[in-house]
Amino acid sequence: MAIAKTDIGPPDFRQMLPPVITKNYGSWKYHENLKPGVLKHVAESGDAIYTVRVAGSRLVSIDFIRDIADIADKYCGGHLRFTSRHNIEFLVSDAAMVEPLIDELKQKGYLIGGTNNAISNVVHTQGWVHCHSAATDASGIVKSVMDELVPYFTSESLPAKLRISLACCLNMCGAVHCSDLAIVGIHRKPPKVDHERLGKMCEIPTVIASCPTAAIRPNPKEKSVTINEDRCMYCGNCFSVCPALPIADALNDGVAIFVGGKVSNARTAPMFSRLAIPYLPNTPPRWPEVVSAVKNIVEVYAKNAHKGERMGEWIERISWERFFELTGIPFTDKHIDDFTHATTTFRTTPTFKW
Amino acid sequence: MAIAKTDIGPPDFRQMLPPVITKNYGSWKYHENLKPGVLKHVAESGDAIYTVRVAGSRLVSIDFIRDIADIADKYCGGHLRFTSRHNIEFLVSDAAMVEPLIDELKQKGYLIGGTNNAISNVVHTQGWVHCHSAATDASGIVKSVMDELVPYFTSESLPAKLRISLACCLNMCGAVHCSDLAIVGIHRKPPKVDHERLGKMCEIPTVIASCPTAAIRPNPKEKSVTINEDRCMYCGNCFSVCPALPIADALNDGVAIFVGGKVSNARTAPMFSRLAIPYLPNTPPRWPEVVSAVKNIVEVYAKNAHKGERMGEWIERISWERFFELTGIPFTDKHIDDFTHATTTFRTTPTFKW
Amino acid sequence: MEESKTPLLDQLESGPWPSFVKEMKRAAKKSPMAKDALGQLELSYTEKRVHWKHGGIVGVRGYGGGVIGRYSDAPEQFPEVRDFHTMRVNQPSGWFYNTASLRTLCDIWEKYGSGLTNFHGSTGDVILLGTVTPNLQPAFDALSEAGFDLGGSGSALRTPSACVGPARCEYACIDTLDICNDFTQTFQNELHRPMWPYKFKIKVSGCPNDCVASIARSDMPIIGTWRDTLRIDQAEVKHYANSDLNIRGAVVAKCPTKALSYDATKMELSVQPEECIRCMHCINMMPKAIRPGVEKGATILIGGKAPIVKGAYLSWVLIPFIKMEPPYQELKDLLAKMWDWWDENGKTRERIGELIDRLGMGAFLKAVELKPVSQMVFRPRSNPYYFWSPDEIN
Amino acid sequence: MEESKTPLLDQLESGPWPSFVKEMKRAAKKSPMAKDALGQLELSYTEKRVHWKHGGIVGVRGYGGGVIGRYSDAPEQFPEVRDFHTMRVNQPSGWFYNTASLRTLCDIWEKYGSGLTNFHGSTGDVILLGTVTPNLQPAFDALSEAGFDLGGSGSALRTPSACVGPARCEYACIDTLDICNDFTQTFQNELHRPMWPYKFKIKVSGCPNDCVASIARSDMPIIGTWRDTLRIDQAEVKHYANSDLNIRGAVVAKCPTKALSYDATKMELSVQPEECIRCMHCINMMPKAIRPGVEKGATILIGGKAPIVKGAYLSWVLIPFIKMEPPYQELKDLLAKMWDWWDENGKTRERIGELIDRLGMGAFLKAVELKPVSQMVFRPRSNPYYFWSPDEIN
Ligand code: SRM
Ligand code: SRM
Ligand code: SRM
Ligand code: SRM
Ligand code: SF4
Ligand code: SF4
Ligand code: SF4
Ligand code: SF4
Ligand code: SF4
Ligand code: SF4
Ligand code: SF4
Ligand code: SF4
Repeated sequence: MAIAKTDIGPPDFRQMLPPVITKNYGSWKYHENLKPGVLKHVAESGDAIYTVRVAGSRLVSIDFIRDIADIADKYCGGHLRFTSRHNIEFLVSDAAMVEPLIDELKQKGYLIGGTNNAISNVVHTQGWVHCHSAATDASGIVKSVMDELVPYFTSESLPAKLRISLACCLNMCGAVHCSDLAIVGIHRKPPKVDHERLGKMCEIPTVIASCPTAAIRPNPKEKSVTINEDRCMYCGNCFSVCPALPIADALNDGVAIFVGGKVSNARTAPMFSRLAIPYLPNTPPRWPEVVSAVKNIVEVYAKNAHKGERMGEWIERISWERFFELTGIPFTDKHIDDFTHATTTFRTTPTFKW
Repeated sequence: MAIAKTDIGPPDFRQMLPPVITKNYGSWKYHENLKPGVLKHVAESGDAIYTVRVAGSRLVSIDFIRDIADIADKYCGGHLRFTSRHNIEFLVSDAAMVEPLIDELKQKGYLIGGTNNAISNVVHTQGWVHCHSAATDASGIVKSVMDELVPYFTSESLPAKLRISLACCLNMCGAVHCSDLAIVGIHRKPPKVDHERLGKMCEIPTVIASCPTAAIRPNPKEKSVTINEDRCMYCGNCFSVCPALPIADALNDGVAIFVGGKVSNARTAPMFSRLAIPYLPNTPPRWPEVVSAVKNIVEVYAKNAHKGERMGEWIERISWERFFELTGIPFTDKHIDDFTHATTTFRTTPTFKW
Repeated sequence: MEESKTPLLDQLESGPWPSFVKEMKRAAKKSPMAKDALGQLELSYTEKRVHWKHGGIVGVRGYGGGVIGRYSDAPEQFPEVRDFHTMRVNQPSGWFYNTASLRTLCDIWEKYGSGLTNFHGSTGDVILLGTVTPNLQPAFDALSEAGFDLGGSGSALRTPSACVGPARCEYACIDTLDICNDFTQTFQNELHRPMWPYKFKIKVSGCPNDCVASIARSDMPIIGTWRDTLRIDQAEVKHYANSDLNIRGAVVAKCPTKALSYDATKMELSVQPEECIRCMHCINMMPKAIRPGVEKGATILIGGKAPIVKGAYLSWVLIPFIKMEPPYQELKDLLAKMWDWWDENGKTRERIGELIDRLGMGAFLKAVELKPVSQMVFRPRSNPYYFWSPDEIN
Repeated sequence: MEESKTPLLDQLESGPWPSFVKEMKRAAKKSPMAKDALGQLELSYTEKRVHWKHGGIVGVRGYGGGVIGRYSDAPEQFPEVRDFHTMRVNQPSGWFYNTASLRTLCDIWEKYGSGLTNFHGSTGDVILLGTVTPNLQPAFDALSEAGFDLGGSGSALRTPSACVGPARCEYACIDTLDICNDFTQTFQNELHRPMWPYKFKIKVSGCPNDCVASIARSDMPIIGTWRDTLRIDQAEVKHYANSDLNIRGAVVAKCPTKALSYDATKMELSVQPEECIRCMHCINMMPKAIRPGVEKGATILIGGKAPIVKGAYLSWVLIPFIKMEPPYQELKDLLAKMWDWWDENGKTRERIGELIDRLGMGAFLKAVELKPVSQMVFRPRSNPYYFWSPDEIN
């Protein structure tokens, strides 16, 4: 084999588009939501393209990819795409193919849905499958949670879209910080300092600088560092820069739940997700505590929010104090911010709900 | 004279109350706003007390106090009070005395008003009259501004109350940080270090600690400190703790204007005032630039706000970008925060007005 | 005609607003101190800069505060204000006076001071503006004799103040005047003998209208409120309905939580009690028809202050609701705990709010033994950076 | 019956949601690497802890990134995943594929890797999950031969991504796919050779619905928008009026700026152009009747990121409106200036947003030669702490 070319970049997307898209590129007029998981986009030209959206598990084998390629060959002229939330979208140019495609997908057990006021796929990360940082697994929790919430994927019955994300550590590769409902792996004990390896493997100034709470100071005697355990809030960032500071702890690691984030600009500006449940234990393989906590929040939201209200919009309307009451989640010292912008979250008015 | 008793505290307010108040203390039922500056409070018992509010200049001679005491003797059985904004309130128990009192007050040139949707008295501070910190005068600006705005004091024609405050330096003794319109004396050059006196008069660690931006570092050679001029934003706090760091500068000191604060909890939570005009020069005796800037803001507010909207509520509804447009005030780099919570003021959405 | 010595200031004698220059001139007629104060002010107006020096420590026997030392930086030119100290006299709660007591104050200040005053200073004291060092003690003695005492200054409790409250306001949910007076009397030592990291201010408002701006201007605001439901008088609602008040637009639509609804046919107003956040708006608009509930008390907040050093704070909810009955022991005990913690942990010139910000609200609540409740925050943290104590983990 | 070696994971095979365990088992049938990956995962499930070690530096010739090194901490037990590195393959813009190219990827990964993949990673790459060090270069060579290239990792430009945009969305105000592709191609060097203080992410959304979450998940979001007025088709409004959509309640009442008004009699909708902030809500609700204006372009924002270290940021408005026409030179020039400034001033592992926070937006704007405009902030500063440059003072 010849020497590989570098810096060629990704294939040009134009090669990948079905002809109807190439023809109507940039000239779409409107869309309809035919049923859950099925969209019809109509172009100025009158042409239409149908999209059938299927739940992706994201962590898939090459044989799975080959399976869906087979389906796309059969119904879509060999064209498909993935969404920004890792679902699969079959792109059907021929209206007559839509129902047969749906039939075959259903028959093979694929889930169709995720559009409009649904819970779409859970954006998530590596977990114990591939990352050294993970405080919990990703795929296992997602599978367990979604097994319960499938009816919300295949229907559009919620007040609005509900985006669930998961990150297996505070690095938050799932970008859960602005999700309607976020599941985050957390540690609860400071890293242990392996003095011997630290001096050898890590740059001490970098280690010190990595700590957001200035909990790390030099330990010249050991040619290492000392962690002020009272100031450590277990973010794991020092471990990210230095392997000699292992922080994983089977007994204490677990999961936190944040709620109320969004990124779209519709109606309200993007919002951060905020702490709802500070800790739930790691209980593989099915994390029942996490599943039922998520289900509870989703159900309380589904029952109480006005039509069209995202999770965060709903909570901001009813107030966080009411959110805690309705969900039965206890409010604790953990919920009160003590990081950089803490005071901007403190209530500066005697007006509030009981 | 015998040795004075200490720690006796203030006189008991109960001695100071007019009989109708003593009788109806805590049993007031409702009030009416008879006309600008005149209130009627009615008790459960049916008794009433009338209040006639008169503009206070705050900085008054003892003879002024004697004058108003005379008036209070004549119409109020010797009872009067001052308000939290330093106005004078004549407390009239006898309904028949109200109009005669008003007549005499008017005839003597006292201004009656400040109630309801008015501009009330300007809360302000010492200025060049008594404080060593002052970057501007207090009383002179207040007099100049209010001479222009008197019609807003004697009528109730604004959309809502409008509270103006003034502080002659960033210590903000006028507590202007939550006023509808705040006038603040500012410096614009770093303090000059008087090395010789500093070593003698000031504790160096205290001086260093006093700086909010960590602009001060030790200067062991001079047994003094050095100021990193790039980091200094002229707050004057180091001067507060150390006289050897004079910051007053006749050429560069002046006034800034902040708008949109409030403290009441009615409708909206209390809000901070925010920077509108970064600098106006000190131009005694009548500060025409300040007067016309204040007047412009008040008039634009009066013309545009909905009835019942405080300055800050109006701006938050129409948006700050619109406020700058309507008032014609230029938006500059100064307006963009760069202190502790700066990022919480940055716009995190592509939605805004042009 | 003699040329005026204060041509700039003279320009501030005209115009409708009360003129401080007239007042200074009035005082100057009797007092050489006032005259030199006026002269020095004219100099400031000319040069556009202050002519006072950094204050020195002066005071009266037994007190660490209450007097603000002040010296001219041009004593040769204005010898009468070489020293020109201010005395802060603690006002009666609510700034109520009878004329006799006012006259007494005037007489004392005529005798010992410049004859210039502030009614009042922005913390609330009567400010007796300017006298010389030797007059301080005699002036104090005379004040004391007349039943007055000094207010606070320095790193001490500052003179508390209160809105007019139950004396003349139907909205008052607590006895602001008694609370102000009682706390002032109880904490005389804390007021007069500076001993903390920095100042501490208490202000008392009878309801959430907060007419003493306590939430912005005091370390510990006490704000009256109620725990139960608004009281609505439907007969009076009908009167308003027939007036020119637009009940739907000006009242109902502006309720921040949409807690109100109005039936225009029946002319009836109703409230969803659990939705009302007690903001006062509807009461303010319809004072004859709506009033606070009957279970009255206060919300206690903590931490308010002006911007120096860490930026301004509005106070934060600390106790969502507390009954306020004399002798207010529960709150006084809490104050003691707070002051202890602040005293132990605070740096010089660190207000209690800044300390809470630095060490964390959690640490503070633990120290003063208060339970975290959701009412303390607008919203929970968005960052995932929180602590676990050893007893919570394995 | 043979006892299962993965009893815990087996429990995740059942249930309606697609099972990653099934997928791992499918791959395990063909690949010993995948088999050991599964085994090690079972161990993690048993012990409730991760079994991967901190990654080492591995890669392909000429590149500083694109491969994530990964080593088992139990290599004796699971020798096939002693090393188990991940290759990030740059997806085509918008994640569009033809089946041929997908099959090629599968074939390459069958030959050189574990057969496990992520379609896609959360930055957007195809993740080829797990292979041994010696296979990296051959796998890369094969990918390159097939027209694929690696994505970003380390302190480099990360693989840009874009929403489906003009390919299938009527809302797209910019050509998201072309922008994504063009920038990716232009900045191949920045993508493949880490040289900055930290990572830098670009994401492109065609409109403010922001379907790639660019504002939260990228350092520089490019979000399509328009400068003029919404276009309303009154005929279609009438259709909606006759449908079960509640125009007044679900559309007009939810407009954040009350820019819309609806005449129910005429069944006409109108907008006050200067009040509309282009939030997309009404368009989303009535896509057949309302569409963006015609003067299209983008808002450029800066600084978004996850919480490590200084807390999460949502991106901040940097350029309120810019036309987006190839070759997008103005924006590329700006990028170059931003990267220079960041490179010069940033500390190790400091994202550009953190640096702006540390040095101030003012300093940043000056460095990249952008004028401050009110659209950059929700509201101006409340503190009085601002700087004057020498040329502004006397
Ligand atoms: C396919 C996809 C873009 C892509 O390039 O892959 C997409 C496609 C569409 N989005 Fe989206 N959005 C997609 C991710 C997102 C995301 C990003 C995310 O979830 O991480 C957001 C931001 C979510 C958030 O705020 O947290 C997003 C916020 C929206 C919104 C705003 C909804 C709101 O009211 O907040 C709309 C408008 C609407 O739904 O009416 C929207 C509307 C649409 C429309 C209707 C646009 C159109 O006319 O074609 C598309 C069909 C939506 C549907 O699912 O019903 N799309 N959309 C993404 C599908 C993800 C998935 O598999 O579920
Ligand atoms: C006399 C005084 C209390 C005192 O102990 O001295 C007072 C007295 C009353 N206030 Fe006040 N307020 C007084 C300072 C304040 C302050 C403090 C300040 O200005 O520094 C505030 C907070 C201002 C702010 O938010 O920045 C204040 C916010 C209110 C409000 C809330 C208005 C709003 O909608 O935001 C009301 C309700 C109203 O006006 O309808 C109110 C209502 C009232 C009522 C109507 C209460 C009553 O039923 O008696 C009183 C007559 C008001 C009037 O002026 O029309 N009072 N009031 C103060 C008069 C100051 C003055 O001379 O002008
Ligand atoms: C007299 C008074 C202004 C006035 O004309 O009304 C005043 C005058 C001074 N204040 Fe003040 N403050 C006065 C009310 C306030 C208030 C308002 C309040 O209490 O409601 C504030 C803002 C609220 C707060 O406390 O946060 C205030 C915030 C300050 C500060 C900044 C404190 C901070 O933590 O931000 C300083 C600086 C300091 O303490 O060194 C200060 C310092 C000073 C000093 C002592 C100057 C100094 O640096 O040493 C001033 C003496 C002036 C003089 O020569 O007479 N003064 N000061 C007020 C006291 C009168 C009284 O007792 O009634
Ligand atoms: C593979 C992926 C997760 C996934 O399963 O999808 C991933 C995996 C890792 N991320 Fe990430 N990040 C991935 C998307 C993200 C995202 C989301 C995004 O890009 O939209 C974020 C949040 C957005 C952001 O950048 O702020 C993200 C924020 C981080 C951070 C925190 C960075 C920060 O400034 O806050 C780290 C820590 C670090 O860089 O050391 C990190 C570090 C890592 C490392 C390299 C672990 C480490 O500490 O060195 C992980 C390697 C896992 C492994 O063994 O494969 N990863 N990472 C994603 C990349 C796949 C791809 O290329 O498509
Ligand atoms: S979130 Fe943490 S554990 Fe999960 S993939 Fe990212 S860095 Fe690894
Ligand atoms: S885990 Fe985070 S907080 Fe704890 S020492 Fe490490 S970097 Fe600091
Ligand atoms: S604001 Fe400043 S200058 Fe004015 S009285 Fe207070 S400390 Fe003195
Ligand atoms: S004036 Fe303020 S910012 Fe400047 S050196 Fe002094 S304390 Fe620091
Ligand atoms: S705070 Fe309330 S109780 Fe006190 S005067 Fe104002 S309105 Fe009345
Ligand atoms: S007090 Fe305020 S919150 Fe309560 S009903 Fe009235 S307006 Fe609404
Ligand atoms: S961001 Fe806008 S243009 Fe892109 S897919 Fe979403 S709705 Fe369409
Ligand atoms: S796009 Fe948003 S802001 Fe503009 S009119 Fe529609 S709903 Fe209102």
